[in-house]
Amino acid sequence: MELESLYQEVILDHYKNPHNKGLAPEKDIQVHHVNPSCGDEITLNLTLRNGDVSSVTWDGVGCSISQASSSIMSELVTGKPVAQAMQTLENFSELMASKGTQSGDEEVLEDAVALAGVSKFPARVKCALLGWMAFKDAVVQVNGREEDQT
Amino acid sequence: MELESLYQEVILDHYKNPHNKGLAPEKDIQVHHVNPSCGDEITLNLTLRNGDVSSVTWDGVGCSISQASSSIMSELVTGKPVAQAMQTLENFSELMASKGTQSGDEEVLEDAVALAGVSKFPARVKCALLGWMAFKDAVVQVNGREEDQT
Amino acid sequence: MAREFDVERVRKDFPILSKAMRQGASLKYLDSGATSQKPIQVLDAERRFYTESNAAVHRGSHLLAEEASEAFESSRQIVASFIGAAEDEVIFTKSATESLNIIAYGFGNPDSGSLCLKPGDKVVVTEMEHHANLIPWQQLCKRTGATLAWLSVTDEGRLDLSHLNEIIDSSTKVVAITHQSNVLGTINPLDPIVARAHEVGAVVVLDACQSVPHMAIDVRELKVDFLAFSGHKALGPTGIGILWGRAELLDEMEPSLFGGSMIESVTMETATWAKAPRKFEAGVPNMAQAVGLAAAINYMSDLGMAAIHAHELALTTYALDALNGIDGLNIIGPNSMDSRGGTISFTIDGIHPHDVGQVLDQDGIAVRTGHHCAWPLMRRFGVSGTTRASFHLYNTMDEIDALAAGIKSAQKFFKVD
Amino acid sequence: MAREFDVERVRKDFPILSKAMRQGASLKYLDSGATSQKPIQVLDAERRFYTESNAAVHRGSHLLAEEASEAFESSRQIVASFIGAAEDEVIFTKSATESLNIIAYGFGNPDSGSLCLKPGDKVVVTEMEHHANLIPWQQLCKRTGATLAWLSVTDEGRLDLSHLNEIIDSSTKVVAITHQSNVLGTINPLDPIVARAHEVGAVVVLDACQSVPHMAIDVRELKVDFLAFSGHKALGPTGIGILWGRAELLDEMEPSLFGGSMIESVTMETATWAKAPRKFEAGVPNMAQAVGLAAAINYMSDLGMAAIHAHELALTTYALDALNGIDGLNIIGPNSMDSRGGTISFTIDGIHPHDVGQVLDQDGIAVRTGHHCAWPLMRRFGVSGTTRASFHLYNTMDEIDALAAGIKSAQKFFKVD
Ligand SMILES: Cc1ncc(COP(=O)(O)O)c(C=O)c1O
Ligand SMILES: Cc1ncc(COP(=O)(O)O)c(C=O)c1O
Repeated sequence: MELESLYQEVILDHYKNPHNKGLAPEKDIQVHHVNPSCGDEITLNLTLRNGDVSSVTWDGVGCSISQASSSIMSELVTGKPVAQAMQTLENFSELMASKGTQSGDEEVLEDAVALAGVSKFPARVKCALLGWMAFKDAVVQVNGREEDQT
Repeated sequence: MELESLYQEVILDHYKNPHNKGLAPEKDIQVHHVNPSCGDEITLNLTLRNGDVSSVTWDGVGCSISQASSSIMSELVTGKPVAQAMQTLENFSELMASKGTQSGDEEVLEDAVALAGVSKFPARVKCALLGWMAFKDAVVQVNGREEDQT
Repeated sequence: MAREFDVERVRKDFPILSKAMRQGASLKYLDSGATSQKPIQVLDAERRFYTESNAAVHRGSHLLAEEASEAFESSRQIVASFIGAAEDEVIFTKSATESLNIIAYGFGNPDSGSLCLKPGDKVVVTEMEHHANLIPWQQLCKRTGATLAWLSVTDEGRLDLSHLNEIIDSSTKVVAITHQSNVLGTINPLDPIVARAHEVGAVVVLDACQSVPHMAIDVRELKVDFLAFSGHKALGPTGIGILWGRAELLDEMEPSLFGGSMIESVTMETATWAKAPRKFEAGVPNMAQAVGLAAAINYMSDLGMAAIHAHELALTTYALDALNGIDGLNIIGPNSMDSRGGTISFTIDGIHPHDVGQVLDQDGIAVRTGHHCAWPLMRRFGVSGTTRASFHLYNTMDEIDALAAGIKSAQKFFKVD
Repeated sequence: MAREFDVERVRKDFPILSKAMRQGASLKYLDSGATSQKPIQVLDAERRFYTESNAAVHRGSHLLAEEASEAFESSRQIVASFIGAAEDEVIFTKSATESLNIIAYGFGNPDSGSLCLKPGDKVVVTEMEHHANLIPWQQLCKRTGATLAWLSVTDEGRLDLSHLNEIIDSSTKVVAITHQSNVLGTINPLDPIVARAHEVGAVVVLDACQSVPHMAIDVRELKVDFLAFSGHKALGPTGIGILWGRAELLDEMEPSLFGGSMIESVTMETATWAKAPRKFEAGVPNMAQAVGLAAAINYMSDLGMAAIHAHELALTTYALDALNGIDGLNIIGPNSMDSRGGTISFTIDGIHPHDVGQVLDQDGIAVRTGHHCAWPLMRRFGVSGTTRASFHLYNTMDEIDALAAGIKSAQKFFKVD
């Protein structure tokens, strides 16, 4: 049944027990993103250290897909060099755009491959991307700031 | 052939030799009307005396129907009591709205019954009415002015 | 002359209702609040226009132009008599959204004479407005320096009228209000609001998107001054809306779209306008859609608006009952049949509306989830969105049973039952 | 991959072409400049949308909403690649008229940043503009205190570029110009005008109503900044138009229609906008019409725009020849095939255009008469109106023969031969 392929156990687990949810007080930057078509929102705090993602915490309201995806994302990128985290994001975006034709590289995407089924439902893709886009925006803003200082 | 029923000889005669065309210098009022959908225009000078239409002269550009109709109108109303002229106008408007179902009262409308065929062509009705509506407007304005003075 | 309302016969006129959904499930279309489905009569009328009479209206002396103009103008007549208006008061727009924006622009144009707002003037809306009847007024206030105020919404999803006379005060020039909420289903009490507005000399703009398709409407009886609705929610084509206004107001109000067919005279430097409705219909109009909307109205009129309304009330009664029987389901909006229409919003404890919608979709049940273009109302109720079921003349009790069953299986799937 | 252009095969796709006119005459439709006829493929695409995928786009998580969104957005893609644009630069409006008005409103909104005009700024148009590309700019100038100037038209119906550099000067912010005149058939020389406009930092708005349906267009090659056209003149449905703008400009420009789907966030007091194209598409859009327009574009692309253009040029060559052979007929506009399209205006000595049109109509020949929404151009040529024959891909040499014969019988009937 398609429903189980969309809502895999690992998604429901992350939904019930989201990781890194709750905003850490220290941060390099805070971003706020909304999904205008459904009203879902995310606030994300990012800290970088020596070119690594040292902490991603987030809070917000959203459906199981957006919550689970944000939780998985926060786990995946934390501790990674920024460039590698951005590459992971690229891979995930590609998977989401695949309209069900890809299953995702588990080496890179780990738990996020469980979201592969989302790509068959165009209306849900933006749910899965909400947290990732917030992360991307946060990185771009921090980097932009650093460039301003040089 | 329908064309001859639309363009009766009397219409073509009035078109070639329009009556009262050329504006008389003396007038109670001058009005200018346009037909926005085709660009036809008429300027009309009206003089009333003792409640009678004493002179209607006009100038302008337009198709055979609008030119002939203005010519016929100017002949029909001149010399009549205003109330009677307005009644003639009513009759003519009704004929134009009849979508080809009426032939017009020749006692009242005289040459204007030749325009009966126009009522079958909705796009041409406004051509036939251009001069008449200018006359009506002129009468209303003169009367309005007189009321202002009392 | 309304016959017995035969929903099964009605359904046969809507080809899409026999579409096979995911995994072969039958379609249970409960999203008419977003857009309605179209009977074959509407599709045929549009096609007939294109294959028999298509030409630019009011612009040619040839037979096709004559027939097209006749089709277009008689569509106007059909709309006018459907809402109790004079023909020249009915303007074809592209949507209710455009209709409402036209009015808001009119009230911001200095050439609209006494209609034009100025600093100190007030526009009153409500907390339950669709964005289309809120943002144009925000923008108007921004342009003119007028103030925006609003009637708030009670916990039951009704307008709070306890401060009506303070909120609609002598500085109020416009009261813009929805007839029926597209989220709550609430039908607003127009009489006291219109009376108060007129007492202070304000005009009343009615957003009738959710009422015109479902009940008999007479603009003179409602005593409002402007009214807007969309064709696509009323069994008509997409790409058409109606703006109705009282003749005197349309006369005074400046147009906001400029171009062909709306003019009286034009030079390189200036232009003057034709009379309404032309003044507000610049360009070659949406002729086929006007014809299609007229066919939709004829379709509804043939069935009888009273019969349609009764059918929808019966559905709503049944649905409220069914939904109230589900633990963990919260109705957002009136939970009784008093002054409400066939739109029901709800939340399910522990499941996000998106996820509810997804599970229902699996069974061919089409509902809408999210903020329904009424974001401030969501905040009022402290929710990020709702699931909304909305009915039209083709819906059945069976579909409501399917909805209730679908919600229960969502609860099971997400383990919140 | 254009095959031989087979007009008889093309005509079979247009049901209206076999309509019986007055007294059984066959239809000779020479009024495509006003609106084009529609191939059955367009009507079928619209119907298929309604019977298989109709739902409000971008607003539901159900299958129909998904399919409707897919149909709508892939239509946008088809339009974009047809004119060489990026997808997000293509906005669905109701008509070219609306498209042009949206741009003019954008340039009058203080929130549009550097785009907003101020006193001392200049807008340049031409003397041959359709009212839709003239009055919005008049109104913009009125609102902002900017000045309107224009390029005049020569006796041959060409733009007079001899004062180009004075007319488009450093104060010029917008140059709004038609690609092909809807009256004269003149195709305007864009290169020098665009070059001059960009030299002084002005944006170029192209009214492509009469070019997009008839020749291959690439917005990047034309180097213009905005472009507008209507679906109904391009074999598409009524009620749809296109606004294209360069991404950076759409980004900067404020929208003018406010409501659902165009927002990012909304409170009772304020709202922020989504990115283009959404920002400019408030409300449930004209979905079926977008799908129909895409089908029209596919239809033309399949035949090949080059083949269509060649066919129309052949018709025009033939028609100019036939009309020039009639005594007392005066062509208004270019009387050679140099830079002109398939629209020919003319007057007949001693017969008013309305009367010419009426006689032609009697034989099933549909032309347009009057000022063609270009009143200032009529004044320029000292005429109250013209008779206009305009061609599209379905026209034939036989129809042009019929036109010439019809004109001669009009001269006979009115005794001016
Ligand atoms: C050159 C030109 N510009 C603008 C328009 C306006 O197009 P529409 O009436 O479809 O908005 C037209 C057609 O009427 C036209 O020919
Ligand atoms: C109450 C209400 N007002 C306005 C609108 C806007 O209608 P449209 O999107 O058709 O312009 C809608 C529907 O979306 C609505 O439900």
